[in-house]
Amino acid sequence: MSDEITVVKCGGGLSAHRETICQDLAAVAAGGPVVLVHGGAAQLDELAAQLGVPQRRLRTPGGSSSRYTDPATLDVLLMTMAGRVKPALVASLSRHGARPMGLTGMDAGLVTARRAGAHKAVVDGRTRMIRDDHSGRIHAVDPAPLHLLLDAGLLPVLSPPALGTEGEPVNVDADRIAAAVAGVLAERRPVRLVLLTSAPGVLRDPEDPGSLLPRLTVSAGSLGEADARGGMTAKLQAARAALDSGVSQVVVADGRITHPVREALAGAGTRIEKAAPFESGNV
Amino acid sequence: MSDEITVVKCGGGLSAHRETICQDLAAVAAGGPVVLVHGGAAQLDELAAQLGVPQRRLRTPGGSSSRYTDPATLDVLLMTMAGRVKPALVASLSRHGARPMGLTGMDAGLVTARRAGAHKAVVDGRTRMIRDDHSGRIHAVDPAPLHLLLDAGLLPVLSPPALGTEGEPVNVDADRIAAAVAGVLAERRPVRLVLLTSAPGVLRDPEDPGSLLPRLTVSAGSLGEADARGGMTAKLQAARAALDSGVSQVVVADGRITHPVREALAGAGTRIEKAAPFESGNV
Amino acid sequence: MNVACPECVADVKVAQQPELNEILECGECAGELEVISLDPLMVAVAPEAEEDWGE
Amino acid sequence: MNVACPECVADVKVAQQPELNEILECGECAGELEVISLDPLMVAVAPEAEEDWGE
Ligand SMILES: [Zn+2]
Ligand SMILES: [Zn+2]
Repeated sequence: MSDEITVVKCGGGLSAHRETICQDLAAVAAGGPVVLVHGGAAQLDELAAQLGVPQRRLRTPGGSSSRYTDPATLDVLLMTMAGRVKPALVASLSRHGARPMGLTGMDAGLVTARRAGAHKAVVDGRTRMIRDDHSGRIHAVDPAPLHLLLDAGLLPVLSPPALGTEGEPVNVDADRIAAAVAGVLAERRPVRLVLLTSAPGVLRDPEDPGSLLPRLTVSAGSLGEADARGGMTAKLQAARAALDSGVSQVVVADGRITHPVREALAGAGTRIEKAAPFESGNV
Repeated sequence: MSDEITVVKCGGGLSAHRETICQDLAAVAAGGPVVLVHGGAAQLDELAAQLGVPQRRLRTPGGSSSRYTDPATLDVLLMTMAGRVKPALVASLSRHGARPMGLTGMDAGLVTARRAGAHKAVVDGRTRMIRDDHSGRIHAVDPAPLHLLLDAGLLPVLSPPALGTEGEPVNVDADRIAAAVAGVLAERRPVRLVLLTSAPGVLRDPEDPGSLLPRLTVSAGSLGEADARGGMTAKLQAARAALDSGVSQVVVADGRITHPVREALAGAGTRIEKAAPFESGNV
Repeated sequence: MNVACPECVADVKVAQQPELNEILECGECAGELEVISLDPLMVAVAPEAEEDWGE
Repeated sequence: MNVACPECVADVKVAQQPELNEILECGECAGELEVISLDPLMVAVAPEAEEDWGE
């Protein structure tokens, strides 16, 4: 058994590959501690459509865009993450011999968050004051319950939401949960982070699967030479945060292959590295 | 801190009293280990109606009636239990100072079940072979993960489904989960079981709240003098199973009052007792 | 509508709209038959239930 | 449709169908106003956002 903890993030877009991912995770978990963090944006949209809950985006003055997590969407998010995506992962991991334990960030106050305060954003083309958005930023991750479960041979299966300061659910980004979890676990033990995606890794040109970057150097002011758009930007920011917290290895890799985690650890995908201080010209 | 574990079962019908129940549970949990087991039948029916999933009953040749847990209903059950009822309990318990951890019976293989085999049942007035019913009977409860969480000061919040022998979710009765959990925990430590209900306790006449039985003696062949119908029969069978497993105290009590758990432990409701062998005439 | 009992070959009467997996009883041999196909209508001897699964 | 700016009392033009919590800008003093009631239409000076919550 290795002492090194492997944290794997798996997005909802990879649900078609759940069985192979879980089989691979169970194999890795047989050799050392594993934490799985999952999202489920595609499944959230699907359930919201089934229930007739409109999904809207918020665009902030800062230019970023995020899901408008109003109370109805928060309900759909909980049902999706805790009631659909997670049980399917727990069942699959169990069938492959692992001992998974499904958690949201709320459980045991594992992931705490500060909910967004009243802020201005553009919704459906109009600027509005937003007061009922249940999304926010990670405040802290408590590593104690995770170490407890890992030491008992369990495989935590973690997802949003986090627990807000008023004891309410708060939607936070799953990539950031993965990075924050890897970061706090790294305070005590060596940790590697694998971010599974629906591409071969980070591409120089998103349209060209052949433009895979085997290595990518990020710094405080730059996400390197990747043409990072949309979801990949968030992933690379999370990767950088994990490296800053002492995570020893961060890989963005393909979740659609037969042994996605073991291949990523063996060199597939894109290894993210921190610029050495003297290299970082554009901080 | 007491060494005695308090297992509390709370049905979905008590959702209007969630805050007072959780406040009381948190107070009890501050003094000793607590496990909460919950159902959510009413919430399941509500979500099934929202999603247009018809709910049917199975009537077996043996005369009993149960929810027809077809695949669509199992999906609704998971979303209800893990995605709606449990997060609301976890959030409320957190607000009241407890450290809850939400679990289904699938997590860590906590509650394993044997799924019903092909069997005949009457559905909508017609006798049919049923092969797609995802309900079953509890096979075993693993006390180890529960002791692990309790020893760490956490409050497990447990619900159906259980984990089937093929690694699939299986719907089992929440009262029976509570009884089985109390039973296996009692192998190592003293355990008391409180079954919260929407009545003052067990009534001699269900129409007359004044007919509360302060004590009720059950035996292998009899559920005593209670006019037990519907849900109460299942509760009393669970109570009897818990007593048979060495649980020291079983109370059926009112979940609608201000301190439901503490009052139940102080003598409110109906205390269920096992007939001494010489008393049990109708075994 | 009728169907032949696979056990005793007697005619078994079928309701207007049979359902898949519905159980019919043969009036002749009292055997239990399961509807295993609707179009064409086919029945087979119903398997024994493993046990009473009601709780 | 117009509404008076609570800061400078200038007339502020409102879209055909204003929404609750919508932000309007006063052409006169450039202040940001929030629609706090639709019927009757009422606006108030919009609070400062605590910070940019985009990630
Ligand atoms: Zn016949
Ligand atoms: Zn003005």
